[in-house]
Amino acid sequence: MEILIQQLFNGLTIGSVYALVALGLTLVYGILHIPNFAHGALYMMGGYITLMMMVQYGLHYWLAILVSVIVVGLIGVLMERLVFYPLRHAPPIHDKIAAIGILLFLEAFAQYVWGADYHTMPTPYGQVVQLFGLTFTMQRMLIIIAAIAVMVLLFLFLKKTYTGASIIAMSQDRDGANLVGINTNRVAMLTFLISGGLAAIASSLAAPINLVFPGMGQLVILKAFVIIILGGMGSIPGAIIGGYILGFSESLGATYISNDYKDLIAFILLVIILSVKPTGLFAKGGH
Amino acid sequence: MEKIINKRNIILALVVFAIFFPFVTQNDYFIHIMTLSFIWMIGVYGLNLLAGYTGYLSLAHAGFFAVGAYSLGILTVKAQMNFWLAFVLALIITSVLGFLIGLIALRTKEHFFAIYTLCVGYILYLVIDKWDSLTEGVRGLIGIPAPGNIGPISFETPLSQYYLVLAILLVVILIVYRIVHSLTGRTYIAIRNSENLAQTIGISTMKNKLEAFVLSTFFAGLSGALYASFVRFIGPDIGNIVITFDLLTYLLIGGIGTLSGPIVGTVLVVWISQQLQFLQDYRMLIFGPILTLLVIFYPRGIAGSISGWKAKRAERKLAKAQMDERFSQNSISAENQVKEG
Amino acid sequence: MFLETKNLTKKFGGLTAVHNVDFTIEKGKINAIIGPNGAGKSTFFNLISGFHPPSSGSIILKGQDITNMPPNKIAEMGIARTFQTTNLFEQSTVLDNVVVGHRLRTRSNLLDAILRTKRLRREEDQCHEKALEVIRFTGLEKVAGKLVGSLTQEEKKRTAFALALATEPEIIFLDEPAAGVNPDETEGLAELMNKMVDSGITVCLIEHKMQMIMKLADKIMVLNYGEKIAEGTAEEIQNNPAVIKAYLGGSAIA
Amino acid sequence: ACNSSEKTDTGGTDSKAVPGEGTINIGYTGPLSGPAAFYGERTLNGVQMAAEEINKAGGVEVNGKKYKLNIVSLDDKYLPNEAGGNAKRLMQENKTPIIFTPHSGGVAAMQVFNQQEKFIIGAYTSEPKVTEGGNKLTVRIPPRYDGYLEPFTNYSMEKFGKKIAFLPTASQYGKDWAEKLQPHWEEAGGEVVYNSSIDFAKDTDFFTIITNALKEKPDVLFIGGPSEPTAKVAKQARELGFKGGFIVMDQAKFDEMKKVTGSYDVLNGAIGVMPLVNSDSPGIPEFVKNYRAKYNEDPGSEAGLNYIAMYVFAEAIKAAGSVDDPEKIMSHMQDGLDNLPEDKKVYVIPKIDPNGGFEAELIVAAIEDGEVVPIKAD
Amino acid sequence: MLKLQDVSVKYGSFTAVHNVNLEVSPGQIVVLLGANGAGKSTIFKTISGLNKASSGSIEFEGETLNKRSPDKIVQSGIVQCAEGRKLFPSMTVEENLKMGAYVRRKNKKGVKESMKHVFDLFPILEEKQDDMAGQLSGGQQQMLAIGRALMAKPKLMLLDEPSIGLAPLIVEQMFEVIKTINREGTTILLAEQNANAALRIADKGYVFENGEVVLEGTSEELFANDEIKKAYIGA
Ligand SMILES: Nc1ncnc2c1ncn2[C@@H]1O[C@H](COP(=O)(O)OP(=O)(O)OP(=O)(O)O)[C@@H](O)[C@H]1O
Ligand SMILES: Nc1ncnc2c1ncn2[C@@H]1O[C@H](COP(=O)(O)OP(=O)(O)OP(=O)(O)O)[C@@H](O)[C@H]1O
Ligand SMILES: CC(C)C[C@H](N)C(=O)O
Ligand SMILES: [Mg+2]
Ligand SMILES: [Mg+2]
Repeated sequence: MEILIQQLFNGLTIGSVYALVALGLTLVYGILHIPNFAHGALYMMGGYITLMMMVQYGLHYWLAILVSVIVVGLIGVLMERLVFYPLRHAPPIHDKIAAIGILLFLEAFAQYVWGADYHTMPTPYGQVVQLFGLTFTMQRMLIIIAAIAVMVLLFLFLKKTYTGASIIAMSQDRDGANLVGINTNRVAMLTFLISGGLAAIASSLAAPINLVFPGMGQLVILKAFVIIILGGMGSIPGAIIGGYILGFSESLGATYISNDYKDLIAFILLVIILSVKPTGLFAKGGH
Repeated sequence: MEKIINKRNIILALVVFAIFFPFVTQNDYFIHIMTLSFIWMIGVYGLNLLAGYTGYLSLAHAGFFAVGAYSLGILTVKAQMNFWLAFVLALIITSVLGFLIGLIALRTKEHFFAIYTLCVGYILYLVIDKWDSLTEGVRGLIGIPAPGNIGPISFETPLSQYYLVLAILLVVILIVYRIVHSLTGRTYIAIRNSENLAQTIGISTMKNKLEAFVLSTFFAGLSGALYASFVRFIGPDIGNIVITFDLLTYLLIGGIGTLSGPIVGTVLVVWISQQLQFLQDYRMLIFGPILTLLVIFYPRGIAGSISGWKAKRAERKLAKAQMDERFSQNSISAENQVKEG
Repeated sequence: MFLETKNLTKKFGGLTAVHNVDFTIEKGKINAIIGPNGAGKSTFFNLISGFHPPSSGSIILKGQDITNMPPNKIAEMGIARTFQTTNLFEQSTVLDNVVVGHRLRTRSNLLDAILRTKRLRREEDQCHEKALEVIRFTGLEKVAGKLVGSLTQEEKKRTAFALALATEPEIIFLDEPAAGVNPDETEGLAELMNKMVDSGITVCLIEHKMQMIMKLADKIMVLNYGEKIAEGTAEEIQNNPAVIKAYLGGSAIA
Repeated sequence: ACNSSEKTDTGGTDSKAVPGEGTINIGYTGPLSGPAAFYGERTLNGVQMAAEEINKAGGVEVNGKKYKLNIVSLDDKYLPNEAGGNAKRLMQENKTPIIFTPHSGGVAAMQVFNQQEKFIIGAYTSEPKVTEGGNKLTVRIPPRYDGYLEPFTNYSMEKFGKKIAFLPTASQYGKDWAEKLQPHWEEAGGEVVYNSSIDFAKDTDFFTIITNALKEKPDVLFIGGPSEPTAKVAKQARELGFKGGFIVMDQAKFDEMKKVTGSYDVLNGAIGVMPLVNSDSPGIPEFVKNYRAKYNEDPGSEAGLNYIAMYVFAEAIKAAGSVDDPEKIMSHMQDGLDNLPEDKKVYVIPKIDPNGGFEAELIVAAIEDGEVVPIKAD
Repeated sequence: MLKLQDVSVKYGSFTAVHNVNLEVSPGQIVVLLGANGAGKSTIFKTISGLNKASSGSIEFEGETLNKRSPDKIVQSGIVQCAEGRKLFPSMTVEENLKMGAYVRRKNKKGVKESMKHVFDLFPILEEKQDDMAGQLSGGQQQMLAIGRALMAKPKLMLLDEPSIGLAPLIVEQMFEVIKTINREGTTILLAEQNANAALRIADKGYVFENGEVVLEGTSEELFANDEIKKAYIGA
């Protein structure tokens, strides 16, 4: 029983990180209609920038995260301007390859600047809390709470504000959005800004429980793809629920099925779901 | 007519060049790289048939490549089977697996198909990685034999392997050429253009997609089996998604949906990345942007751009030559039905 | 009875788009379906051509039940259709669009392609012949070499006809063939439909252009909210109060 | 195409050719980009540093002629086929008699042709198969780790108890270790209560698996892999309330782990290899000082072992009296070990076995009360 | 109000619109007639900023629009109801209408009023307000598209073939609606194939052929023109 609860907590922690990453990915998917393979690299950049801000410039954790969100968001914007915007009329395969090019570049860049080795991100929330024989570290609680807060804010933003709705509108018809007076370029940039920011938040929250290194994005990106497919691509609730499904299936799968094959569990789950429902769990209506 | 002769000449010249290449360079390393390139090309043709002509982007191809390679490796190393028997079996295994996976995967479309196959590829990779007792896991399979003799011809030396792979590649190209220029090819292209419409004009899309998918995995498996017998060591990493991305890069840079794209792209990218070796750890710093820029500025790939340019010229000419005149002579040829290079 | 639907019903969630429709199509005639927007006309077509499985009811072609056949089988049975929004292979030429139209009448397979068998070559010629034939039939000779993407609306409609005809159908379903086409050209399309009937093909069309329908159709069915509210000749329909109320409005023919 | 007759100096040590002097090209192929790059770089650093020192000291004198060492390094992204291609290229363009590589896949790929094309593989891998397949031109650089089993088991069992949980890295190396440790531990009367592995390239969070391992109430945890994630595992085990000891497999280094945990306190009760900087082999002080000056970090065994291997090869070349006959060089490897100057002995390697494996002395250490203390490994 | 001078538009090397001059005065309904492919939609897209004119100038209320981005053009009061509708298929009818008022989003009350106005014009939209736009029938979508354009309270509304695919009854209503909108103060530029109905409500018309204006005049003049009668009104 204790184990079950501890593992549910673990699943919640990791699911929160997945959900944040998947959200950023799904937002961009909605606008671009391509899976942004470079999203993992943004996640990685987020980790490094937060780390650098803390270690080199001595900023406080939260301040460092803020800087990181802005910088990575801007990298996202730059990516949109320099690469995806020129490719907006190209067939979808092209964006994928271009994204791979960016991914290769950013990873090499991180390695060039910060070296290829592992770094540790310090956190002011290192305390361990023992409750009812369960272990909660402050950082892990923080991950869960912060992730949920970010997601609620994002949801409100998209649903309740015109600017948010313009992101959704544009994801459905770019010309249409243009015709009602939405500045589509600005919305595209905004989306990338948010997407990059989400990646930076996710990695800054998660890095203290893992490590910062050039390949860290690869840990989450493939899973993020599983999630957005699971949730129906472009679907925001889908990304969140998918993130938690994956988090739980990993922690519970590792406990009750097999640790070695726990990655396989998630992927097989996906294959089964897609076999039954070829457009994902939360695919929206329309034809 | 003139155009066809030209095209033939170019292809002939390329073949002749490929045949004499080893004598020209005398450089073992070039021959090695070239042989590897040929092997990749076979896989790229497989991908092209599916992604380029049928419109289904599979990201599982490294997985099938690995299945081909591992089937050959396991059958020869562990089961001590005769090389060519194992080779044929490896192709059959890959194709059957492709058939089974295609049956499910092809129910999904577009990006779902891409990501679905991404996951399938990852599962194949994980299975190879984790199933130690069969695949030796991360340790990899060591000591895969070179292709066995065919009659008096042996394939022990790099040079003979070069020619073996070249011959197989030429057959693959011929097959792809014929498919693309047949009713079957038109059918695939129709599916790529609009699946709904293809169905209403009576095309069994599932059957055709599956056919293309299996053929495509067959080529991936062929490529993998050749790879295993050429490098003679394989590890699970050959099934990694990175390899799929590599193949895709070759295809896209060369020109997706074109016949010469796989050749052009593979040679070019392999060559560029070898040239960038001197940059060592930072070569991706250059290669990444090059890749992105090429995609932006040559969206149809090299071959696609060239044929696009030619098509434009031809169109202008055509506009002058009265279309209806030709029509009355019943001679609209299917010449530029397939946009290709 | 050539083709008939019995109690055909289609539900989308809570909405019944087509409701218990019995309709018979007579061979060699021009049959029309009209009705307000959202009445379920296109859905009705989608059911017959196998694009949506009906919720209940059946579709019978020459005595054979084709209700749950996949679209490609239905096409093989001799039913062709066009779409409301022109749906063509935009990146190919007219000729290439039309050539594949005959694919369903050919047997050559992958192996034939790889080995370039006689059968393949014969069938390729056959497809080509067919394509030229229907291109001539639809009057597209002049644009046969152009990319479909660069055609005018009317030419696209004709191309869609040609493609459908290349499948050698016995009956052809046309979803708003004259939408977005000016009156002058509409005439031409009407002529073309008459020509099809003359050559033995049964036509069934959806159209909002009453002038054209009334002149053309031998038999008209009116749908409203998924239900059949009237059926008959042009004259009967024009004077049917229910139809006038639901659809035609005051100045019956605009 | 590139001109093959010209010497392409692909990075590495610059060696201005002085008249009357020759150059020996030494090849290196390893992961210099991608996830394993940090590992590749550290192995390359060792080779590189040795070569520079040798050059500074006048080079390698063979039959009265002085030769400078020139390291030609190529990136293989940790892929066997790339390693094979690189080796062909190194042979073709640089005529390298020795090619270093730090992974078993690359070694295996090169063994397909290294005897025909005649070059020695400087194999920095612990995969036993590379020296057991009868390849005559392969030198295995890192030590066999089975010697650790005894002291590690004794120490941990005595201090903490008989129940152990296995949580090593999912690499082959980790698995091999686990396979060897398990029978040893059980023979000594212990029990393996949990046996799994962590894939550092795929796992985002280790809490899950550690929770599962600790559920079995082990006294000792067997952990290992690259130092930093291994340290994370140790730290999180402590967070989850683990009070027992650690057996740390030799890939991870205490000093590097400390950078992650902040202090040695977390690692109290851990036993593993002596950090290179803390070891008292004769060559250490000098090596550590120079390495720090050059790379601004403490050297680990990857650097140290490759460093010493480069020296041994240089000595073997001298002893063989040939710069381009790998077979001859190979047959003088023992001389190379014997002639190694005392102050270069970062590790003490008395012998090379007949299959080409270095037989190094093992030095073991434990963490007690926040300090590294040496442990006798007899 | 709107003035096009010598406007040409190219797609690649193909000139779709050639030296077009056109003028719309406040309060007018002006109709563009022309066969398929004559260039009507191209003109509309160019006015809206979705295409760029390769030469010539477009002026609206005395200011040039050539360099303005589409969203700025909407802000200055020109809203297009495009061919192909360009709705947001996975948004509800209500959300679509709301997005139509994007440029007036600050004025919450005004948006509500406009919404009511649109529902009055098209009761079916109110009935379907919670349905996804993509699930509407063709005709319903067309109504939604017009409704959405109205939400912006444009000074000048561009309607590209609004009657396409509509039932006669609805077409009739549609033209009524257009008249109403116009009476309420919106200037209208309309592209139509249905010349008969269009000229009936229009003040002025231009006839396009192959990207050029071949004829222009008041509705009466055009009605009286035999050529027009033959080509666009039908015998
Ligand atoms: N795939 C679908 N899912 C849900 N509802 C649908 C779907 N397709 C159509 N509908 C609904 O079914 C009804 C009938 O639509 P249909 O397209 O058949 O109308 P129609 O008679 O062709 O109209 P129009 O003349 O405007 O084209 C409409 O209310 C439409 O919203
Ligand atoms: N994106 C495009 N690329 C190339 N050519 C185009 C493009 N859009 C339109 N054209 C061409 O420009 C010409 C004018 O087209 P346009 O759509 O403006 O005509 P239209 O008068 O609106 O016709 P319709 O009545 O069919 O809507 C046509 O020949 C068309 O083929
Ligand atoms: C730690 C090293 C000695 C092992 C090395 N990583 C290998 O490839 O086997
Ligand atoms: Mg319809
Ligand atoms: Mg138009």
